[in-house]
Amino acid sequence: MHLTLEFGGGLELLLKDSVKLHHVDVKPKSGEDNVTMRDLLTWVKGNLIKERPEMFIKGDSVRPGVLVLINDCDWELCGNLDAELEEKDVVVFISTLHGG
Amino acid sequence: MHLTLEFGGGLELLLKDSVKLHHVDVKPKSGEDNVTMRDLLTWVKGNLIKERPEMFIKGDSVRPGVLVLINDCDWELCGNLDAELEEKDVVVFISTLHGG
Amino acid sequence: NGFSTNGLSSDMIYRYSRQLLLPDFGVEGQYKLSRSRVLVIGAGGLGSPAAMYLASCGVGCLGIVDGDFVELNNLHRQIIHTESYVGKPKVQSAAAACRAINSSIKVVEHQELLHPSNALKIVNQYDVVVDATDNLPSRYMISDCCVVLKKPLISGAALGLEGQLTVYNHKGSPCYRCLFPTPPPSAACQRCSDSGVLGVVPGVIGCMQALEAVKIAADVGEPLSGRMLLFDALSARVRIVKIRGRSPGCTICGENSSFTKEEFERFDYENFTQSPMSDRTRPKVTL
Amino acid sequence: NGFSTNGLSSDMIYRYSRQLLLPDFGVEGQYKLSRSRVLVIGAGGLGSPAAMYLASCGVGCLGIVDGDFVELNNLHRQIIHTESYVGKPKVQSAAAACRAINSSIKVVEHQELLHPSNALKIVNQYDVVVDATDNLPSRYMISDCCVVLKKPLISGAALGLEGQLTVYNHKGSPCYRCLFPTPPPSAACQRCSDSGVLGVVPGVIGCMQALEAVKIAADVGEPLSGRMLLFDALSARVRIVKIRGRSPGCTICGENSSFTKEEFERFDYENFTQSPMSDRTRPKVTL
Ligand SMILES: [Zn+2]
Ligand SMILES: [Zn+2]
Repeated sequence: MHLTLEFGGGLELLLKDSVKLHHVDVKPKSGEDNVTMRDLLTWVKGNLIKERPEMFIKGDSVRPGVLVLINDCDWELCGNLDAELEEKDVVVFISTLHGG
Repeated sequence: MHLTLEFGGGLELLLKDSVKLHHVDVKPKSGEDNVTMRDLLTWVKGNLIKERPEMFIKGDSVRPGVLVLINDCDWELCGNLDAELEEKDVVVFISTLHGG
Repeated sequence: NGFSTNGLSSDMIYRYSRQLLLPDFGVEGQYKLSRSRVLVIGAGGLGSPAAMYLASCGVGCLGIVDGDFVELNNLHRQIIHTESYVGKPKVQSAAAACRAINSSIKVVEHQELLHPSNALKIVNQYDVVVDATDNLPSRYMISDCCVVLKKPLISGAALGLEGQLTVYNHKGSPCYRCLFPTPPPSAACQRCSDSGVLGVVPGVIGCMQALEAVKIAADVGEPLSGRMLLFDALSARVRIVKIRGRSPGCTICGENSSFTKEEFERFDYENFTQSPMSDRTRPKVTL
Repeated sequence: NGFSTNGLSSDMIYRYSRQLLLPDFGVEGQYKLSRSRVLVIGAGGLGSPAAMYLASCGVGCLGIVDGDFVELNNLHRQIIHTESYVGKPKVQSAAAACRAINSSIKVVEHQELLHPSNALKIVNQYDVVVDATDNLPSRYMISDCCVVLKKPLISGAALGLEGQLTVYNHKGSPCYRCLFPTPPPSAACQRCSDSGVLGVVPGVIGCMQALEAVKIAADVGEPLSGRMLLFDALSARVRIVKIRGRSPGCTICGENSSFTKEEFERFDYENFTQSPMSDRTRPKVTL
């Protein structure tokens, strides 16, 4: 499944070369048809996060202060960890900013 | 064919109640399969423009100073009048602004 | 200087004529704006353009809260302050700039750090609140305060080369706690003073905060409630995303919330976020 | 005040420390910015924030061109001017504001209407040009001038409750004539003075113009070349669209163009657009 992942608000610093935009191919777990957000988080942690994973993941979800958007919509409105992804979906992980 | 049309930069003043956003259903001409931008301009002129059509159309195209965007892309890059529209396309007509 | 029947004086009609010409704003918008009271919390990078535009376009009463003093290394982004105000209170500097632009509005100086002990009294004097602060505990405190006092909150943030903007607690939109019930780890709480910010990035967000405040005060257009604007300056990209609505289970704004003014005044936001409200440390830049 | 090996003085290191901290900008970005010369054409609604942010963030030389005088009905959006400058030249007022923010940069006053007869001489002194004018003939003239002199052009516009922004003539992007080879009918050429504008709308666009100028001057990020930002303030929506590249057949920037400096100086832009460059009419607002 081809997905576009984007990291912002400083989360990109956890990735190789601080690259924000990633075009990736994520396969469903064996025996399953779909990729859920739960699967994607595991995949991102294993394949993209290069340092300080605790700044991205806490427990089985993202750490507090991170917004997750599926196709420009808050994942709380699409099922959170159980949201099923579709081909060409765009998933954004963004850390909230506090500066001014 | 369901299309979303948007008018801006003052062009909305030519439409009923100055509404910018329109969800419309445009049918191909009889005997044809596709709707082209040429067909859409004719349809817009006949169905949406309420006053001063010369501020929208000149000859068989839009008047000078109007940008046309198909799915956020300049129609000059998609075939101009011959561009073939697809279901759920978003077409924006926007007049260039000069103020400051 | 007499007021005509539409509630605008002849001076106002001349000064704001370009806004009165707008069908979607017009006399009614200007009149509502002239009766509105807007509070800008923070006279820094976001507050500079926000306060200047709110003053220039004609809000009736503009309040500015800040307890800091102008420093030279603020001036690369805080355009409301001039070099001659370095060392002086930011509120005094900002208010002077706003009065110089528009002497016909009321500008109120709150020269103090906003804190649970004074926030209710100050915020209650205004109709619309602009959060232009630079730290996490203040963001939780201001959101909670706006929930308790039922005020719309225009929240902007900028850091590095990115900015964010949304309207909390307005027309069914969430409060800050609905979105972020648990504070992030303090290692994730970077500030402009630690991590830097390109000067004009808070400029863009601060202008947009003023715009949203004007729209709410004048009751025109669709505010950014339930939506969040994400701005990436380096790539020149903007996303406007749909965010959750008010959470029924929110401890502050939810249906069963029992959060009171008294609890607000006692709440320790610095302890809750493990992060300080006032930032007086000076980072060394060694090159 | 000595300069260190990186080309920045200790004063600059302190003043711009928040920008030097940015990995994507840093010392190199600040150094390039400090060596750059940026021209802002028009000290009005767009030029106000653009000039202030360019001054504050540290361009080396900031030029401002305008032949107009400050009027009270400018002040609802032109935040660079204070009431005390009403009746005085806009350039003088704007330059004073920029110097008050940052006395360490060079600010050049061009107190004249930009015209084909003086444009080449003025524009040629700068590296980056910001079009912050308010009329169609000036937009064609400035674009043609930037093509002839090979300067990147950051073009912003605002009217009513909308704004537009793009970068012309830079990295393969089109010139104004590539997009608009034929001028619109003059009935389509509304101005802020005719149709009105909400004060903070040019504020948002002017800030973004400053940002694009900084990015080009410091050579960081992706400029808005070949893309156009469309801003709708009322609905709080932003579109960033892909536009055509440079047109090979363009009469000005195209492959076979023979447009010379001499032709530029003789070109009658007001006749070409059927629209005046200077706007001294005062619309009556009757309520
Ligand atoms: Zn809540
Ligand atoms: Zn061209």
